[in-house]
Amino acid sequence: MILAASEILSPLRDGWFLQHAWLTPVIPTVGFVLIVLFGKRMPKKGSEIGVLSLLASLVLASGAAWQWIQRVGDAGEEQFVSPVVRTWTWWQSGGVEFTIGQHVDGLTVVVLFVVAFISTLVQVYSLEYLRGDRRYTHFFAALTLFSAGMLAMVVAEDMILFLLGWEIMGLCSFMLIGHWWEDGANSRAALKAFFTVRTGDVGLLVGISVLFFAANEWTTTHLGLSGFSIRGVSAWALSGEPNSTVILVAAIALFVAAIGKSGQFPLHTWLPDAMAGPTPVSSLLHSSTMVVAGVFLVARLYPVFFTGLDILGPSSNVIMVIAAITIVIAAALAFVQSDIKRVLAYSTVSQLGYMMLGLGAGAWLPAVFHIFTHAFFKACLFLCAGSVSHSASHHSFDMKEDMGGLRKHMPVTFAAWTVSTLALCGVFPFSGFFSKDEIIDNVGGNGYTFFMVVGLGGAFLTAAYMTRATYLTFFGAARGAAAGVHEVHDAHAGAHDVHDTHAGAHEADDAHAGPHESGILITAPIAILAVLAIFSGLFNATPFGESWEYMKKWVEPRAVVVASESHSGGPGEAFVVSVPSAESGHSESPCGKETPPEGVCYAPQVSHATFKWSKALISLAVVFAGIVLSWVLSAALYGRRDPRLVGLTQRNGLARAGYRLLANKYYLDDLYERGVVGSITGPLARGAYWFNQRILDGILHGVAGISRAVAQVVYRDIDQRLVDGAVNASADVTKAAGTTVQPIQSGRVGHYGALLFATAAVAALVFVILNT
Amino acid sequence: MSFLVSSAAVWTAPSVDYHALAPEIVLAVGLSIVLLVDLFTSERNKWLLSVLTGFSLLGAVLPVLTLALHDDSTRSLFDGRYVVDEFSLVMKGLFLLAGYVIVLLSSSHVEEGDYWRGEYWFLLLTSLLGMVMMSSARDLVSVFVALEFLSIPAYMLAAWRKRDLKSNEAGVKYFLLGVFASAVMLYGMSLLYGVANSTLLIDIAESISLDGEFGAIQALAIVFVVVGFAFKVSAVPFHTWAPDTYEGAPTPVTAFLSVASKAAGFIALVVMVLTAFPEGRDVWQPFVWILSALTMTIGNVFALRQTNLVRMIAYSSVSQGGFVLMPLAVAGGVAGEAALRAVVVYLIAYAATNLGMFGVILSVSRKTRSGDIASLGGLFTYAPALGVLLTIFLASLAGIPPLGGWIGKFAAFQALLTDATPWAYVLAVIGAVNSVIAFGYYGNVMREVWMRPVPHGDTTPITTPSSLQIALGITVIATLVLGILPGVVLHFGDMADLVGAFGG
Amino acid sequence: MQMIRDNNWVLSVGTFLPIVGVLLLLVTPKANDAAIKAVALLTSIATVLVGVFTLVNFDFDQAGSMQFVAQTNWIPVIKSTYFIGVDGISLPLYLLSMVVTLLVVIYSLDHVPSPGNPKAFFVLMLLLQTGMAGTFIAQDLILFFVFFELVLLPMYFMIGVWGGEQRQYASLKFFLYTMFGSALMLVAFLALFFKTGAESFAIPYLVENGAGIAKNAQVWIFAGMFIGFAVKVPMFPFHTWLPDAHTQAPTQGSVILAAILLKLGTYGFVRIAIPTLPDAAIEWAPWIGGLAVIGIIYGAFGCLAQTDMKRLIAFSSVAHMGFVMLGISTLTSFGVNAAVFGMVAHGLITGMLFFIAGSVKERYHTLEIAKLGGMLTQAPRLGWILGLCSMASLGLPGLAGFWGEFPAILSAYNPADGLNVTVFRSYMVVAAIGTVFAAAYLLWLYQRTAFGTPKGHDHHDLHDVNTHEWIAWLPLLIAIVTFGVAPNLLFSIIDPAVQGTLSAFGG
Amino acid sequence: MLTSQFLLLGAILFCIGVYGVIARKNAVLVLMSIELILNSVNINLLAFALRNGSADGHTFALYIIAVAAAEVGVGLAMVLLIYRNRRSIGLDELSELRG
Repeated sequence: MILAASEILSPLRDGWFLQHAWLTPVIPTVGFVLIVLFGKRMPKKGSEIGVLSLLASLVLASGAAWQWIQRVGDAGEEQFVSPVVRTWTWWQSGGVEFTIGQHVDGLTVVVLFVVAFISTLVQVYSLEYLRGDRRYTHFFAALTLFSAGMLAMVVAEDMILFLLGWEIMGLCSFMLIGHWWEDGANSRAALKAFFTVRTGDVGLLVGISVLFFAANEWTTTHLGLSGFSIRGVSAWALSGEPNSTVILVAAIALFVAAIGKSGQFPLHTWLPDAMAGPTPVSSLLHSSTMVVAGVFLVARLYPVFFTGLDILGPSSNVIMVIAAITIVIAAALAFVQSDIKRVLAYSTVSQLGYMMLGLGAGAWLPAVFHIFTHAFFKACLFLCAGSVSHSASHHSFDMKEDMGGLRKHMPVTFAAWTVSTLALCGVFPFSGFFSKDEIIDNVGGNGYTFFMVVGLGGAFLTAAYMTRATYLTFFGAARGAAAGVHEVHDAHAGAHDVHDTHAGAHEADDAHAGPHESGILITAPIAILAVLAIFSGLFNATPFGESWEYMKKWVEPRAVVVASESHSGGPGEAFVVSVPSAESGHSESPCGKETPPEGVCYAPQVSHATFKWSKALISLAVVFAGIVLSWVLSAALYGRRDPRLVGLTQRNGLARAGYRLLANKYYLDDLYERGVVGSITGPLARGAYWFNQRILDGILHGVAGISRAVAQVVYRDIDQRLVDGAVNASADVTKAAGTTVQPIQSGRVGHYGALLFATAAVAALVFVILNT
Repeated sequence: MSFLVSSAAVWTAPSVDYHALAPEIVLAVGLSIVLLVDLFTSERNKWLLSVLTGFSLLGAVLPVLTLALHDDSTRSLFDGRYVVDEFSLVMKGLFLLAGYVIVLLSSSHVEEGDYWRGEYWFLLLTSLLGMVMMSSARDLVSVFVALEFLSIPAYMLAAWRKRDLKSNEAGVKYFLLGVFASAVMLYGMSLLYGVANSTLLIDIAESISLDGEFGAIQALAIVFVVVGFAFKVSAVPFHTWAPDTYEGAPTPVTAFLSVASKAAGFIALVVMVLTAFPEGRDVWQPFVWILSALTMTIGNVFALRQTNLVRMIAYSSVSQGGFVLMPLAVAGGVAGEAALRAVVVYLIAYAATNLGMFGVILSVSRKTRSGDIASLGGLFTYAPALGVLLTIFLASLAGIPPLGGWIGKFAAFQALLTDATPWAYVLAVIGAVNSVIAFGYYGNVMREVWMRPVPHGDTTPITTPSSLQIALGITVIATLVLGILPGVVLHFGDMADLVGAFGG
Repeated sequence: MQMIRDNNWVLSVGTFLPIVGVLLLLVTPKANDAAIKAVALLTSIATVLVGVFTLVNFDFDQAGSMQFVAQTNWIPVIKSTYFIGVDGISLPLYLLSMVVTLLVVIYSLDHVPSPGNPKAFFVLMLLLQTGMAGTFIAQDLILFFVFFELVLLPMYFMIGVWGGEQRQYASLKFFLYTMFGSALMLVAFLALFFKTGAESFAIPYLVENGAGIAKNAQVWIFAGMFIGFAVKVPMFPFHTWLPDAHTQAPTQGSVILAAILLKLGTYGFVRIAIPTLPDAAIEWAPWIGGLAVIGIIYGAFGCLAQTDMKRLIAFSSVAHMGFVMLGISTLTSFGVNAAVFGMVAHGLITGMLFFIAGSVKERYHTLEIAKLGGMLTQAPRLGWILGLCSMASLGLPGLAGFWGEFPAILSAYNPADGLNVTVFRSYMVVAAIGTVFAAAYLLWLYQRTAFGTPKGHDHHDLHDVNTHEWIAWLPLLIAIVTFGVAPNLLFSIIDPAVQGTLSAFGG
Repeated sequence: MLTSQFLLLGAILFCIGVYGVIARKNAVLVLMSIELILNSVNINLLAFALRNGSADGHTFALYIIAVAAAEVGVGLAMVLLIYRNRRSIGLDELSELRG
């Protein structure tokens, strides 16, 4: 039912920070310019500019978040909390006006805060981590611009600005991943990353175009917005106007972009290679920025996907399928990695899978919440890995070769790592539990049981491989560099940070002081993140009841019909005219997929599964099972293997006698190797890995190779031979013609005369005949 | 034989408009003076002759101007057999000025060789006189006489270097074929006379209709007459003499033939088809169409494979002739006046450009003593001025704006599209394509001048005699002005309406 | 369209000032190197100043109408007049031609390619300038044609005399191609003239009366113009002169060629072919669009196959002009805006890329991509500039290239009424895929040249970007970024003009 | 009237002349053949003049005779020239210039 406009509710408060949220991307951009111009001459080589600019945006973001919370607080329980929108005309062409501006709502402030926060920490961390690097300044410039890009994308009011931020991130990832480009592998990885993402961007371009032309007319007439504006498109998507195929095409196209950016199957292959970049970059890329952009795109334009892909519909949709595949494949891949960063990379892919799964299953809030928590603990994990390689393993990331037993040497790192791991595994009461379990729960709650099972399986695998990684890194005997052994690992140069000057700088102290805890600039960010990894879950602790569901209160847009004439006062001040119950199921609300009688929906009606401890305990049990099993196996497999005996059994025959005795434990090993572990990891993981390297990568490289081959053919045969050949041929023909008619010019008077008269006679004959 | 008596009885001496004849008279006086002076001057003073020739030509220009400025610009003498109209005045001016430039071109050449100077100047003047007459001739007899008047001296000029076998050969070929062609033409003329019972072109125009019992004979006559002039303008396949003669004849003579006598041929052709055969267009339009297409194409194709500079120019001038024929192919229709204008404009532009080019060639060959295109190699490096000039002239011939040549081509295309018949469009496209092919060899020469090394590194600069410098100056200025302010020349072309044509 | 005739001397001065410079150069002694360079430099600076004056006095509120219009008799007999003026479409290109020439002159001060002879070199350059500027302001077909052709010879000699090994072949090819095109174009112009009643060659007049021509005739006339302009653009089947010309031309030649000359063709489409012959344009648009997208993909393949840096850039021009032509072929003001913007952007970016290629050649004495590498270590600034330009060229948002590319793709989604939507949407997808290829070949180029470690051979003469280069490049770089960030600077000028041009298609 | 016979005679002479020009290799003979053509023209002219009873034909014929004389003069001079230079008047030797 629609209420009379007389019952206007009090206008919502919006403070300075909300009004000026657009500054958050602007400041780092300015910072970037400053670094590029003056960085080299600054005392700290421009790093300070980067840190300060991001600190500033962090302040702004926090302020915005705080004021948003107040704004929501002011709003009535079921009032539509309109986003704080400000737009400026950027350019107009052919009657189309392109605006640029900010669109601040719950989602924006959350991600804004996360990005600013993590970027700041990462910059601080990099101060130490990259000290003495050859391109210290360039690094900070790129890092700052990178954050700016992400922030711009987050506050974007329309798709053009969104695209801008999106592409800038792509560019910076290219620069950052290829930071140590002297090494061919790194530059190749950078190229691969950019190219893969760019492939996805075709989807974004097409999607934006389709949306624009499909929606523009409706949005201009109903809301006075262009077809680029995000809320315009959202409203249009929910208005029941759109022709189902058009919006389906748009949704698919945009999702392709998301796949490329968020490393979803099958475009995930660039992510592990991207580990070639410096660790801070990896942590920034994989926690809060780059890869999250894809998820953010889906969350931001949720109504489009909601309608286009018929989310919450009876059948499972493409998002969920892709997400499910990604979760399993990536998790399995994590098992066969010996490079700690690659383990984390694959875990990121699978966690992104969770987010996508949540979005695909209509669990919008949990997905967004998972973005939130995941950012903290994943960033923490990466930074720990960096810390390890920085101070303990002599810039190696090889768990099997260069780590082990580091818990004694680096307590802080170890503690942080453990906490974050537990969070990632989703152990109660760490943050991961609240978000991940919520996703699984809701997926089930919305009736997609199969995907819920997949989610649980994913949780199990996650727990397992993280435990393995933990054991290899911090427990057991120290190996390789961790044990003070120094050889330059050119063998896995691709995976290592071989930044010579840097390495040179640390050669000295590494030499005498073996593994040790990293400096404060590294440990402090880690510690902070660890703390958040523990507690950030409480922002939406469903288990503790409604009162704890802050996120739901602050972030989730309320699915209510807004009077359509509201755009007169700018879409900001909307009247709430209808109060549907948002409790069980989605179909009661007019903001489902069916047209609201009149008025506009800005967000679809989604459901929330009610939390039950029983369900939670199941998933917890799965997780613990994973941890324990993996622990036992790892300990036996990597821990108790004794190198001397292995050597001996091959060495002399006498020892071979006592071999059987000693062998037993190795029977165990073999059993584990071939049996249990093998059965879990071996076929599945290796198969998946093989599939990954051969098929997917193969396809990627194949495509590259083919197109290059085609190019060769097109160029050499078609262009040079055919097209060009034709031209040159015509010239030759003309010349040849000269030679053929040459006999005319025999030089003999007789011939000339004959020719003369013959022509005259023939002509005369012809014309005489013609004229009589 | 009664009619002789009767006609004799009525015969009265015609009143002669001497003002109208002034140019011819001046020339006649001039050439007799040259002849006499030549007889009575010693070798040292022969230089007088060139000066005299030049003066008599310029002197002849004066009456042309007075006639042009005089109000009643159309004067008809000998009851219409000899007409001085604007068209003829424009052409006379062209011939005389071109002649003057040729004098400038030849003087140094003639002074240096041990030749028969007196004859040279005398013959030159005579031939020019013939041309001047040709542009006024409106009667079979006067046309014929003018034609022979300009041709016979030209034959002798071609063979003028008596000792030189090539020169002889050039002369003989030119002579025999020329005479043969004019004989064929005469046969056609005799038939025309028979049909029309008059030698006045106007009368012929009335009697030619291509139907009735004499239709066939008329067609035959038209074809033969056109052939006669097509030979003069060296239209394919009547061009065969041109390359040989041009190559063999002394370079100044070649310049003279390729510009002046060609132009005269075109004038005659225009006069004939427009005044005598307006109703015969069904015969001569297609005939000229074919000739034009052939001439452009064959001329280009031949020129592409020449290594001798003069011979290349010979073929290029053949194909240029094809472009002049283009508008004539539609001159019988609505595009008549446009076509006439196009011919005049084209001839003026072509004369300026081609003479200029010969000027450059003459001055370069004074150093290289070779006719090979390759001998121009690296000209730009040691004689930049000449290099640039040559480039300008070549570009103008290629029809590249803003140089004289393009306005000619433009007018020609314009005439074709005014006619706006399918055949016209086809011819236009053929012309367009040919203008591209043409650049193949013009560009080749440019390439020699600019991009090739100097043959055996001889980079001694070239000294250009003052007369040549003046000639080059005149021609290059003309070329540029025609290109940048074509209004001027187009104005001439516009006022050059041909009395007798278009019912004028 | 109403005309604004205030200080109508500006354009003539701006256009013919270089000719004055030429005359001065002709009288300067060949030996006196410094004087020659000074004259050339001062002339081009003066020209740019006049250009600035034009810009300042340009009435931006009426960007849609012709300004600084001057019209006097020229060839009364054929009803052709000296009729010039600029509107929002012409102005950016007109100024671009001036600026680029100045920058090229600056660059040439210490980069006169062998075999030297700066006098002739600068004379040709200034002649080129007049031709290019004139083409953009001519409002009379004959005048347009004259300027259009005036460009040919100087470029022919620039390539042929100062070019690489294959220069003679390349230059002749360039010339014959273009001449072939323009010969047919002239015929088409005349046909248009007569079909519109043989009244006038003035473009505005023809725009008014062209629509009246029978459709069949229009299609044929358009065909003539199409060939003339398509060769210049160059569009797909007529493009083969471009790689040779670019590869062989001296740096300055390539820059001018890429930055301005190619624009003559597209400008011709926008200014003449489409407005005067609307029905034919509708008929031809699908084919143009098709050739355009073929060009996009085809050019990309051409790039992927290259082993020579300069040739690669040349082929990339084919692809980029494909985007421009796609925008034009939609016949929507949105698309044409994108196209005009694309012309300017491509001029800046590709011109810049050729500058870089020239400097690379000068330093490494080769452009074999395989022999390059590690530029970032040896000449970091050069390397970063190359990076920026590659990014701009592959259409990265925030840089100029994007605004020519993305709107062009966008516009293909719904072309003007009367065009087949399905066809153009498929074009759109192909073009979008083309952007990926663009990313591929440019980044691949960048990775192989700038990244990695320097290849063996010694580069004792290897220095980073020097002063002349900075002066010559900075304006372009700044422009690339500025227009990328604030595209409205251009669009606000272009848009009204394009609206007027396309009035026949309902905007 | 006899006109047609005259014309026929003229035509025959013309053909003979043409044949001579084309077939003969001897410069003098070629000259003579050309004279034949000219005379055929004269015959035509006179025949027509008779039929039409106008004097133009006669005048024309007289002009032609005069010009023909001049031509022959020039022609023979050239033949002599060649003969002096190369001791032969065979036209086929005159083919240095070709192509």
